[in-house]
Amino acid sequence: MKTKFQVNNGILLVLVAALAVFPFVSDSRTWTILLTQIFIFSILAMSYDILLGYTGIVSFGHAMFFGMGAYATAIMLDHFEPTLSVFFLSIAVGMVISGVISFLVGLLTLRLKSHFFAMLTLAVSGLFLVLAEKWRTLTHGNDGFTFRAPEFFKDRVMFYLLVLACLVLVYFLLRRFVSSPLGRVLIAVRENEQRTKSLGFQTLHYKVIASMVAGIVASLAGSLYAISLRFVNTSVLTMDITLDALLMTIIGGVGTLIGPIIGAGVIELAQHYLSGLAKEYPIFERWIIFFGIIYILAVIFFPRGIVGTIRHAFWKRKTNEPKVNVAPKRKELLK
Amino acid sequence: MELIINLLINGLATGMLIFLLAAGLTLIFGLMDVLNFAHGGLFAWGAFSGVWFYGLTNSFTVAIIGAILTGIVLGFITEKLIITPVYGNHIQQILITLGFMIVLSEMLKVVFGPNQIAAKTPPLLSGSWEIGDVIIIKYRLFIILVGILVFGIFQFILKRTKIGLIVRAGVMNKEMVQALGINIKQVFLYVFMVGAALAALGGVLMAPYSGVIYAEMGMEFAILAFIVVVIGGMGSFPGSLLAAILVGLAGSFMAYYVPALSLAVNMMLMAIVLIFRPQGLFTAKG
Amino acid sequence: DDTSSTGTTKDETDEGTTTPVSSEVTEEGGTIKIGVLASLTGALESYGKQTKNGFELGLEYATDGTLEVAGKKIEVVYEDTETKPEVAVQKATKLLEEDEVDFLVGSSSSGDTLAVLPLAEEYEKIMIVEPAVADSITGSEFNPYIFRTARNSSQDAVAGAAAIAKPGVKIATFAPDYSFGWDGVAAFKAAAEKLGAEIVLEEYADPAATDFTSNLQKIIQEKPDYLFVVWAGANSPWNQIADLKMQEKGIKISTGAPDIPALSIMEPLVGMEGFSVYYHTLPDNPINDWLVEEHKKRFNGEVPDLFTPGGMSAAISIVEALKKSEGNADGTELIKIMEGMSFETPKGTMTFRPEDHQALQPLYSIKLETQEGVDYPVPVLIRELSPEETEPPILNNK
Amino acid sequence: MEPILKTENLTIKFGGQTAVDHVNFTMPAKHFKSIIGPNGAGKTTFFNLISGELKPTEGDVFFRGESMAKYSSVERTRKGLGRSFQITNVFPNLTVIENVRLAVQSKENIRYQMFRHFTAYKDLQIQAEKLLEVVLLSNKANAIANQLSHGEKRKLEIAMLLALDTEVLLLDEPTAGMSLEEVPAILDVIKQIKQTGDKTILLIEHKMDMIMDLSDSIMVLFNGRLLADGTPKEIMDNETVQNAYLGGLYDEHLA
Amino acid sequence: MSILLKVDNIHTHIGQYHILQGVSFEAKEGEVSVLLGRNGAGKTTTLKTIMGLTPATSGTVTFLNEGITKNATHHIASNGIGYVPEDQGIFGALTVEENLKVAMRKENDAARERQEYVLKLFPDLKKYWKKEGGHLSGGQKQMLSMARAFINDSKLLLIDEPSKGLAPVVIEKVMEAIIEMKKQTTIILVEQNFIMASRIGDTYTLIDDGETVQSGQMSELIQNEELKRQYLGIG
Ligand SMILES: Nc1ncnc2c1ncn2[C@@H]1O[C@H](COP(=O)(O)OP(=O)(O)OP(=O)(O)O)[C@@H](O)[C@H]1O
Ligand SMILES: Nc1ncnc2c1ncn2[C@@H]1O[C@H](COP(=O)(O)OP(=O)(O)OP(=O)(O)O)[C@@H](O)[C@H]1O
Ligand SMILES: [Mg+2]
Ligand SMILES: [Mg+2]
Repeated sequence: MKTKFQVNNGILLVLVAALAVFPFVSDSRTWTILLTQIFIFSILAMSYDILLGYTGIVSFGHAMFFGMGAYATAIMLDHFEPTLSVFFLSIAVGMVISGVISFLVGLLTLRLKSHFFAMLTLAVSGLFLVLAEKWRTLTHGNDGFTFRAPEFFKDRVMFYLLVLACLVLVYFLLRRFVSSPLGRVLIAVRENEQRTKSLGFQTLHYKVIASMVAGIVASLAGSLYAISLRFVNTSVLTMDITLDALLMTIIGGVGTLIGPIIGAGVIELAQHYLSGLAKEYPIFERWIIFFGIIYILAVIFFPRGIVGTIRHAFWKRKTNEPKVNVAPKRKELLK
Repeated sequence: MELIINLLINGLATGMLIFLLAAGLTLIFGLMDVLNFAHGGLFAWGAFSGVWFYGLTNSFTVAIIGAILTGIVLGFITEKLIITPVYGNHIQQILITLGFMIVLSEMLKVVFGPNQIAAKTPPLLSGSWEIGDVIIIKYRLFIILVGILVFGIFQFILKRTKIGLIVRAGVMNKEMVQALGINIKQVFLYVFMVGAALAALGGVLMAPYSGVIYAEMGMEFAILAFIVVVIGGMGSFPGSLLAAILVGLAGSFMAYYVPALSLAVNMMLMAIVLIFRPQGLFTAKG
Repeated sequence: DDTSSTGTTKDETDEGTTTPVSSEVTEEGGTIKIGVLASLTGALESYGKQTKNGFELGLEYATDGTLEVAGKKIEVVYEDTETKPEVAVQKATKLLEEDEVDFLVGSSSSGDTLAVLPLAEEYEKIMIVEPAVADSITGSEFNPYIFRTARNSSQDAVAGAAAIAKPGVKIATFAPDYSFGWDGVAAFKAAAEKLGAEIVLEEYADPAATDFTSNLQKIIQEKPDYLFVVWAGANSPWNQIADLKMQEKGIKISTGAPDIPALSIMEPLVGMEGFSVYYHTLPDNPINDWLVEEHKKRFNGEVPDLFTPGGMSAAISIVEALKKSEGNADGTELIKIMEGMSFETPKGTMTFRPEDHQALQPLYSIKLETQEGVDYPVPVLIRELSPEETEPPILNNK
Repeated sequence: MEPILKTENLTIKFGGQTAVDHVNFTMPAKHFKSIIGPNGAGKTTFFNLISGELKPTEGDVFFRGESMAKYSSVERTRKGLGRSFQITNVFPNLTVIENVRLAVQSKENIRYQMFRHFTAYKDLQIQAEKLLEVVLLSNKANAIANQLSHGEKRKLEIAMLLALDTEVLLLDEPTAGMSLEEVPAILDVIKQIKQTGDKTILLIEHKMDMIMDLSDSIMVLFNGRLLADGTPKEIMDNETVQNAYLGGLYDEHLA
Repeated sequence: MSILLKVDNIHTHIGQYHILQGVSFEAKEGEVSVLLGRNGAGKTTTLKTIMGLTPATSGTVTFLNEGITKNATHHIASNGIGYVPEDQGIFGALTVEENLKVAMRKENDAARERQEYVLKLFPDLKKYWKKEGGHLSGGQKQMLSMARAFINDSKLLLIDEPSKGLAPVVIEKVMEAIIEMKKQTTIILVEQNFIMASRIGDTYTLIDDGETVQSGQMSELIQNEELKRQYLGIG
């Protein structure tokens, strides 16, 4: 057990180290930016995994928190000096707002059953989108606005490293979170909420906690996203963002935490390469079709998501000796 | 007074139209519990193929039949290829149907070109009557009639036959239904095809309503349809009808009296309904 | 195994030696690289393609088919923004970093464009905005590297007002309930009131709504002389305007003529007077004639559409600027040259206004008419609105 | 002595049907009482009312003299009212040991700890393993719960209840579907608990021999009403019980 | 008497688990064959394999002289095999009436008659005709599940632990019913309640660890204390 754990962590550390030195060995800014983008969406997708994978909640309104982070950072940097401290403050502000809102929304909505809950979150985030659209003095509506990023991020490598650090930090924190006793209860809620209650766990609390954690992490992703663009508009609050997070999580494997990171990578890279192919081969002009086909194939070949399917295969291999009716052989005992 | 009547009629007509959009989803999502995000794609294909048939034959009847056939064929393909492997698994359903949705709407562009296309109202149904200050748009009356017809037919089928029961039982416990001697796979296939046909019908009827069709229309209206099915109470035709009319009327009256909130009206309606009736307006019965 | 692999390498090197020959030739004078950002997929796909086609033709026209200026070869890289700001930024950075482009051009959506603006400044490269219309691009979000060949919302509005506003005329407006609509109406209102008209009602509707009759009903009750519609997006109110017999009730409709696919759904509005940014029969000049002819030749008989001339103008402006700078693509140098620069386009003479780098340009007052052999209502010229007439306010407070 | 559990006029109506009808009963601490009654008599519903799964239309439940009306099922469990379910109700995709460990975790009151790894709580694992041994399920510790056979699930259900270690145990037909040879083992478990003497047990069963063997007293529910409450002997001699509940089967078996 | 169903050395895998490892027995027409064995022995899996729910990987199931090993479940069922699963398989959101309606294959007089009979047997069902299946008591669910299998004229009924959760008096009724049904159909019964099994069973098959250990006449088993002690823990 322990050694496997250490091996896994070892691989992770090597990977992170490789990613950290990457911008210094490669001078491809495109890659730096693409990776930054992947990291940001990884954070978002991991936050979604807390909901979907660990607590069994399908939310169609997750973009709401991403948007709050993005707007908090964008508005504060626009209104105050674009310094690092304002930036960090804005992240904190976004997280606090997201935490409070996800708390309130959670209390209001989490009593509902699956589909009804999902649609209610869609409604609430839809209302936030309208609010952002209408509150133009603050948000500039659909057109959005640009702002200055802290001088420090002029060098995109710095920003890349910051985002990578956030990703690693969030990953380890969330991993600890889901494998804590509280995380176990979240899984229990996912499996059988009513039974969790009768074991004496106040499931609503757990669901609210999960949605707050998810909301807060999503807000961080939003703040980073805003900085990466130095621009924000209402698109950060749209269903598209939620769907992206959802798809990344599912493709990578729900309830795996590392899966969403891989999912984010796969989706962003597939998009990148497919749209690149469009320029070379006319048949890829409609590359979006191939993108759709990837989703379909993913379900067929990786029904549990990439990580989930691989893990399952390993587990199967490990336990592959034909299982004889696990109970001890009565016949033999008696003889 | 005339004003109120106008708002009422138009709200009702819009509601009926929305009901037609949502009817297919009531079967597929409400009854079969399949989160079919490709529904909008089926709907858009109905609209495009209908307009194409109309252009070809100049007959709206042929257009409607053509659209329905398109829906049936696409429904067959969708169920066999996309849905069969993922029954009962919402997460996989989301991914695979979203993928298929992308394919469907891009294929529309391949087949019909990327531009929006004008959808003409058939002469017989175009124009409007004016009675005093009350304006009745003919096509809307037609929509109301079709809506009532579809509602009636499906109420009849679901009330008088076991099919609704079998589907709901199949969703709850597929093995047991099979053990009762019912080929549930086939039942699901047929119901899905009917749902797809209804989606296509919604599409072709929608086209002259707004006068234009475009590849992205599917997703836009699919969300509306999901809203209606959910606040109607999952799988209930009366529920969907009521919810759709509510959405139509709310839209119509809000746009007149509180225009500032009309962007938010659907979402507010849904939030209010779900907070006060967390199971939706109706529950599916028969 | 071994031999065959060396064999292939040899082949490759053989081929490799032939290609550089030609590239050496071009490298003598260096190259100018231009990155064009456009929505080549998604809802705005057709706009993106118009820009792309126009830009290609524009380069050819401006360089007489040599694709060279001041001895330098021009290379263009097109990138799809997918109408997503983050993709736009990603692609723009790729263009600036990897392709090392000297100019950016784009894009089809205002959001994408706004997101890319700061990059132009950061990299000190000229960006020609085409065809995004948001006022803020040359207004609050302006930076000196931004030049816009596209007309902006205010110009549209001024043109719209010029077409109908007169003292004593009562006008109601109808627009989608988001920035584009609000900006459009605000600008229109200012322009129309300046011309003495009275705005009696401003109606906004959910652009995704299925039903607009409530809004239209309200307008009918207000009994205006004109209804001015600011609209974009596929879903549109035209059918319902006709169904409610607004024109029969004496309310004249006016709006901007869109691109040809969208014109085809405006059948119900035949007879309406409004304005146009471009329709291929409206301008009368040799460049436009060339454009129409070449376009038809190349794209099996299709005529250029709304944003094709824009793409072309963007290309021409770049070539003209480079001619003046003798091939110097340095951003800061070019700003000086381009501020106030006039150049000929399919729409006649455009001039980059020095204050905010917005190209002043003619727009057209038109009437929609049915025409034999054309299956959509055609914008017919009433009169050309001169660049001075449609000059928008300066909004970048610089 | 104050009864540990008491109901006053406990009533619940489902539509027109009164499933539990003004039931007054008291339960001394450390007592073993069985509930019998025909199918649909309201036994499970009675449990649901005590455990808080359902809210009464009338009447109240008192635990150690305190009204339970304002407490949810969660809070009642924590206060010491634990229950098992008639229809097997476990976490289907978790392993057997995880199922039990969750229950142990609840007992140990480890609820909102989110910064330590769960494996750091070795004690939980050890306790869970012990419990599986008790219910004869150790060999299936790492099986996924929904792969268990019916009888095995029943054992898991019992293990989870025991894990909660509540003062009152509400057992709803714990041995239904359990094989003949294993019933005695489970019986032993229950007996042991009874002998340790610090638990109050309320058992619903239809297996009369088992009831006779274990109970200090038996109460009979009929159409939601409390028909009788007395010693096993009294109840067995009650004529209504014999005719309407036992039929001939019981006698024959004894014979 | 002819052999209605023959199960010959079936092996069944679920996932990678090898659950059944050689189960064989026969059910003669008009008889009640009882499957016995401890928890997890494979009784339920045997029934599911017959129903085609967990098809056998090897071995054969023959019904009416026709191999049905690989047939689809609904075919097997419509050939005339009824099934009462151990978890009852009630459609929770459907009413009692609807549960029965879904099950009724042909709505003819014979079916209605059988329905009448079943409702007389379990008057509770009549009483709660419009109640949702999920709201029934445990025993009522068991009754409904049996009623559902009884209302079709099946040639063979597979009944998995019908007595569990039933009041003693109802168990008696169920026994009577099964004896009554025996006149028309053949029955394979899984039962832990040995009193019941011994009273209504004609033959028995003992399963342990996924294998048939022994089969024979019920009367023999009743006398064979050794066997009972070894495998059933009684006697
Ligand atoms: N949620 C509910 N809604 C409606 N009726 C219910 C509900 N729960 C139980 N009932 C009804 O209440 C009555 C009592 O049910 P309960 O489950 O308490 O019976 P029981 O005594 O446990 O029977 P069994 O021995 O069969 O388990 C039954 O008639 C049942 O149909
Ligand atoms: N889906 C499954 N996956 C893996 N193993 C399973 C599955 N279903 C059953 N088993 C195993 O197969 C064995 C036989 O199960 P089965 O349900 O047939 O037993 P049974 O004889 O009916 O027992 P009971 O008397 O408890 O109902 C058990 O050990 C069980 O754990
Ligand atoms: Mg019960
Ligand atoms: Mg079993």
